[in-house]
Amino acid sequence: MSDGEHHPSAWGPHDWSHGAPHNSWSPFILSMGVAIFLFSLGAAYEWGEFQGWGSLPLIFVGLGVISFSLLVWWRQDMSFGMHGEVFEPKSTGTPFQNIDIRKVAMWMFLMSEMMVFTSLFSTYMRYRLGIPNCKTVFHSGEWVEGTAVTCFEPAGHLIASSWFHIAPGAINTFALIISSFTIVQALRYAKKKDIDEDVRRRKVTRYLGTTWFLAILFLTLKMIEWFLGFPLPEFLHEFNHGDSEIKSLYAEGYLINADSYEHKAFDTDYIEKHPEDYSIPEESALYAMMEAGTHPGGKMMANIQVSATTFYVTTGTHGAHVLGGIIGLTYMTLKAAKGGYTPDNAVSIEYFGLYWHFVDLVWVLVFPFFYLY
Amino acid sequence: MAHYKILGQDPYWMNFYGLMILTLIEVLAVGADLDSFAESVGTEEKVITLWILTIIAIPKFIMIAAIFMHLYGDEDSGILTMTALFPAFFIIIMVLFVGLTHPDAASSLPAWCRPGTYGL
Amino acid sequence: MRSRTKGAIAVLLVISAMLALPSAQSLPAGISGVQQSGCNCHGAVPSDSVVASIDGLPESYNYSETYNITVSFQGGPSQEGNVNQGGFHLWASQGSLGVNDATAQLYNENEVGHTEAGNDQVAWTLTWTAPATDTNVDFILHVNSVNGNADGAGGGTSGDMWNKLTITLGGPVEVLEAADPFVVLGVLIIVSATLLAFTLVFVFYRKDPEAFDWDNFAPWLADWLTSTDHKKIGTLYFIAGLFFLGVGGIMAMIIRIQLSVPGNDFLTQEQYNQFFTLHGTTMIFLAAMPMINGFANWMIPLQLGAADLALPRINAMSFWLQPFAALLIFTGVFSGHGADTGWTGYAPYVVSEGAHYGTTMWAAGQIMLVASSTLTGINFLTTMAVMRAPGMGWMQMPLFSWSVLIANVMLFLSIPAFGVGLIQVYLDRVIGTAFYDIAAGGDPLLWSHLFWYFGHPEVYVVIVPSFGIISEVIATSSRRSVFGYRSMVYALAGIGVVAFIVYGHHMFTSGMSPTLRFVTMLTTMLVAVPTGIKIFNWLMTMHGGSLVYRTHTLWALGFLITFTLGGISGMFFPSIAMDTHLHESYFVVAHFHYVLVGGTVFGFFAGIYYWWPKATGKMLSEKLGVLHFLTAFVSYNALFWPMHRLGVWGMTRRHHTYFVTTEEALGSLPMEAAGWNMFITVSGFIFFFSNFIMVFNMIVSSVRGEDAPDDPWGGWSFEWMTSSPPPNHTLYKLNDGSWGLPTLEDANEHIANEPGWLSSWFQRLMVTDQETGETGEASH
Amino acid sequence: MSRPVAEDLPATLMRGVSPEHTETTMSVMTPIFAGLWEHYIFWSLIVGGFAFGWLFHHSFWFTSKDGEKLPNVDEIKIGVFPKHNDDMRLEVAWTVLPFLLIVWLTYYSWGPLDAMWTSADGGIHGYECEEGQSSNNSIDSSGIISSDCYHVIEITGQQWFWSFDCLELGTSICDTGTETMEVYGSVPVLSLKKGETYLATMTSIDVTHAPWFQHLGTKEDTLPGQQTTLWLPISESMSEESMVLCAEYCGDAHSVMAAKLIAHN
Repeated sequence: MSDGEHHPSAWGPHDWSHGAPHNSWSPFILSMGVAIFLFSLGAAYEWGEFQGWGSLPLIFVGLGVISFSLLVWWRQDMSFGMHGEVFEPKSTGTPFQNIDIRKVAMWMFLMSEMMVFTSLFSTYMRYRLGIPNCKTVFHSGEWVEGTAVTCFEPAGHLIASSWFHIAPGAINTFALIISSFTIVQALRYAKKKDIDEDVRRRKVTRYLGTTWFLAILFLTLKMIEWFLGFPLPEFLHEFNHGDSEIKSLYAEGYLINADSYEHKAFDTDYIEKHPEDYSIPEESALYAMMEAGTHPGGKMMANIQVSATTFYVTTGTHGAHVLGGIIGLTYMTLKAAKGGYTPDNAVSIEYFGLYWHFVDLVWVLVFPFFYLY
Repeated sequence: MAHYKILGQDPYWMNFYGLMILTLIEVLAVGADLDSFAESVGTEEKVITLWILTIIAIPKFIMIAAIFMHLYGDEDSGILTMTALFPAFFIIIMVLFVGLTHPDAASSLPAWCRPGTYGL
Repeated sequence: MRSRTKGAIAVLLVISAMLALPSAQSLPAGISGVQQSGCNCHGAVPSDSVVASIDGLPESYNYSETYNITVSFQGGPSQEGNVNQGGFHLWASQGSLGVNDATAQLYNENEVGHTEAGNDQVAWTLTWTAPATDTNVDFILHVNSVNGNADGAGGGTSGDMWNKLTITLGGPVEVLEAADPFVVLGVLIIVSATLLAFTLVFVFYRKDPEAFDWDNFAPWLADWLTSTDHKKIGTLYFIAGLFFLGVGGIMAMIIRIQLSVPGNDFLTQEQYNQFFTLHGTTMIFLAAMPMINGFANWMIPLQLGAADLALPRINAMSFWLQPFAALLIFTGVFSGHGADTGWTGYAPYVVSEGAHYGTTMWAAGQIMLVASSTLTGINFLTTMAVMRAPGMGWMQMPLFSWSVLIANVMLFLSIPAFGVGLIQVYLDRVIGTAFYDIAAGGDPLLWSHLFWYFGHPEVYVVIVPSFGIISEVIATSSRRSVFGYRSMVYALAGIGVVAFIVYGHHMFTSGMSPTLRFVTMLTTMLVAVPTGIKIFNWLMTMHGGSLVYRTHTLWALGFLITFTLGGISGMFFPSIAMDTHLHESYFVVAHFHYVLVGGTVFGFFAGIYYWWPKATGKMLSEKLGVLHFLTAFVSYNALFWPMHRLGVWGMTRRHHTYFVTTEEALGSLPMEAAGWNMFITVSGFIFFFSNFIMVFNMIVSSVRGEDAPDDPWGGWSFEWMTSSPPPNHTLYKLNDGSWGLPTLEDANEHIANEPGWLSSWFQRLMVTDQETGETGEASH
Repeated sequence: MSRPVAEDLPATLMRGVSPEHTETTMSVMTPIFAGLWEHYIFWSLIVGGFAFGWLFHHSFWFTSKDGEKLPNVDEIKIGVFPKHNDDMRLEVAWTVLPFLLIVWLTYYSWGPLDAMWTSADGGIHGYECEEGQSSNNSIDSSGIISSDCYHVIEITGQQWFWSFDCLELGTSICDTGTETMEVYGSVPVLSLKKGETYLATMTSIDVTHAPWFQHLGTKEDTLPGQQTTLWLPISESMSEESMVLCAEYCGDAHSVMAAKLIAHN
């Protein structure tokens, strides 16, 4: 029952001069969308098996509802700072006195994000340390040709095997660091008071756009590395074990359902060419067996589902955070192009930046532990 | 926003250069042939690489957090650093209890946990 | 307006269509359609002139006895000089039919028809063997009669008529059709929801009868759905929480009916498994947590002297995730395939194909609840860190605010582990990842670790806010300031830290790393220290005070009794040699119900009676309140106290039934256990229904309660400074008579609000400014 | 599966009612458990008696009627943080005293730890028995059983039954079989010899289970893909027959996943 007070529409732009709270439809709709999405996804697949087309359209309905609610949310917020109206309450309580409330909230959010990635890393550690490593099993010779052994095959075993396998990951590392830098530059120019409004608009848009582009690049390279692969010019083949392309992990069979994955000692070609000098360590049991002619060697089948699962889900969660960042950056770039960022509300960029730097920080840990080691 | 300079230069640019150099070192460390060095200290190349990567990851981590995330140099940096470090205890507990333990039979309880070990 | 009406009608139509859908049913299998619609080779419409009969069937059958029955008909197309002849088809839902001669043939056990040779008869002799179980048997007989030729040779085809006879036969004991407990649950949920809706509409109608039409109703409803006001969202949380408290209670009652006598078959194993799973999930996540959020939403801004929470829209998001999550969690129930994993959902069962489909949705719903709790955590931590009134340092915060702060710190740092675990389970079940695939090396204990890393802080999350409420209520009722405010705060913080390092005691017998079992055995013992401090401080608060007995005081004193008992029984678990016996027994059930009902829920009741006048502006009836306390407190203790003994006797948790015996080895429980279980069930029902006294009290109060003063109990914190109920945009009555945001004074000697040594150190380390400027890298 | 009908139960279950059986109700409490239990109950009574006595006294002593005009001891006023009402000595007392109590209880509970989780290599049950060697176990005053050596058996959990394997042990020491029980139907039986001590190495085929040897007061999960152990010391005073129930929820028929333990001479 409206008490005759000022009531902006629950769909429409906020009136920032009035401060919070304003009614909004988006929480209701967003929750509904998430529920529809999770429900239909769970109905469409069971244990990785497609259950028929019935609930597939519903997945898109769910995604559609989520997007719609995000649009409502943005529509309400787009006006923030655009016409000089900024609602940026400051902290009153010690010890955060005079810090923007949103900044504190963002740090609180990052605290829970830290715990999310700690959980994923703990899972990884537990499995990495608890399941025998495929290479160790391989060298021990305690396996039978044609029968899969359960062992842990770190993705790094594949990825770090050649310069070209590592290339997408390495470029991504640079891409994220550069994007961390560009977003901080966007913040700097948005905050600069002594420059022309138009210059500011162009600078901020450009830096945010670059960040957006680098995030897209990150996900594209991830797709190449996971699923697509990349052809190589001929003169590079010899640096890539003679392969004509960078094989995707998918093509290599590094999959969550890989229960008979073929473990390669990456020097098998080398072994064939130089039979006198196995790269299999001389002190290993396998070497002795091969010398004695009792073990054929070379091709070990492995059940690596857990290794692939931890790899894909951990890097995938990080990827999902990048995707979330892209959605945010799309909005911010558009807003910047409209001249939406001024020294008054530039802190918005800083708070998104905190999230973005955090995603970068996670990558700093993911990259060595999942790609290189 | 940063109100300080690094070596008289803009901190963001300096930080950026530093991060790029460190990352380059990382990638080179992965590519470099450290076999002979690894053998001389009696371990595998992988382990050496991992050590190098971990050691480099720490300054990278600090640089991003301190300079890009403004945990250094701003008026509110002190309290925000404390906020950021607050979960450290809980992270350590999770890594220790969840990440680094493994299921085992009750009969393999280590001696230091057993009654009588301390003459009690 | 017009389009709204159309929309409303359309929604109603869709809902009624959806309700109508499941009623389409088919009979048990037989040859398609024959037993229902008649032989389609004959005329389409049954005819009254043919009269079918079955002779030889008893009134009620005996188990497995064989009966000779005769199927016959009379009448048919009448033509002079002709004999009516024809065929038949008989279907029996149970038992087995048999034939005696060549005139009839058996299609299958349930169906028999005439043969070529028997096509010109009026009667056939058959046998029917009764089933060995007690059930109702349906017989459906079709006969057709044709206008046979007078000589009886060859039969005729003209004038074909047929008819049908249905007989239902009872077993040796007259049984009523067994009710499907899911239908019972479903009906009860729908009835409760409808009653809730009617009650709410009625209450709001009584508040403002003039404005009660669609033009006003639609925006009013939309306002509730879109509101970001902390008071409105708090009310929504309360309604949702109380509703699910009722739903969880209904499930508990169904469980108790099943357990009231040994060997009961009211519920099947599968149904029982789903009911206890959903009872646990509902009570923890859909009843207790929303109630806490309800209290916190209402009271935290008021106690801090703030206008709202820090992030109002995020707050609305936190709430709305919950009802949709509840829908997902209950999806399985509506289809009879609800999650049957226990609220702990231990791997690998939770990802096995043996667990019902509903488990996927159960995980999905809880993922949404995790998101909701994370957002709530961010919101409340931020609010309490940044929006305290001027003058209110950390150490001047009311204890309820402190308890919510600690609860949210615990919740928000632990729930990501649960969320990640749930996502692992969801992905395992949906896209086929291998986190808990044992063949691929998956470790079932990883789930237990992630779950209990969250689960143990979680049980403190639901009890700690009650500590806060009790601190407020006891101090106010005693007309004193709470004893040992600072040690109360340190004890709360201690509980918050200890919560994270003790979770291994849930896994003492699980095959977890033995070192960790030992470590958590030591740390678990520590839990007693901070809780002991709190209990003694509460007792000491009463010292030298002048206790006023009101309903909330009674609940608080009741809390002290039950929580102390629950705390003491908790001390039995870290003692390994006892734990290996008590683990997963009813002793555990008794313990956690003592702390979660006797602690959390009693605290909630105290809170409801304490703050209801503030939130609604109406007083609750003290008489009804005391009646509620007396019935509930007594029946509660009668309900849970005997469970301790049952556990020691060896009654196992999560077993759908139990057996009693005097012979040592035959079953597992002594004879008295049956009596105690019946006693528990009866007490359970009394406890369940006694809580409706409170609901009734609330309705009466909303409709015609006395108006409440601003500070009916004599509390000191800011919530008593505003009007009852608080104005739409929360503001406070300041000393100078104006409305605004307050400032806190401190009756103690001034305690400097200076940062501590740690934050000063960090400040020096991380902040460069003109004065210090000492840190190495920096220069100006 | 035929279900037990409520009316039939007394007839089935009253079997063997006789006065001398009425004491068996406490047989699930092993001597170790009973010792700890009594000790804990003692301290619980002291702590509970103290707290409840205090509560009882204060709730009747320091009372007043609603509306009475009473001195406002702590000068409570809306909007003013009230005067601290504390006493350092008391607060320290009820921090330190409970702490001392739990230190004592920890120490007291620590002793029987070995009875549950002793080492398989030279713990209180020594090492694995040679062929023909007997455990010859003995029980001390606190209920802890020690032995010369132990035998190894295997237990496997599966939805929803137990499999016992005596490995190479002779039937006089360890035997398995099945038996039909009136309420559980056909259940596996493990027959162990009194005076012998066994170490069960356990695993599971599908999901987690946990055998609860009710009269031994022990249980431990069986985990698929992993091995856990459980000590089964069968003393001379062990009851002849006792139940083994599943104590870790494992799906539909969890509650009837039972077995029988027979202690023979």
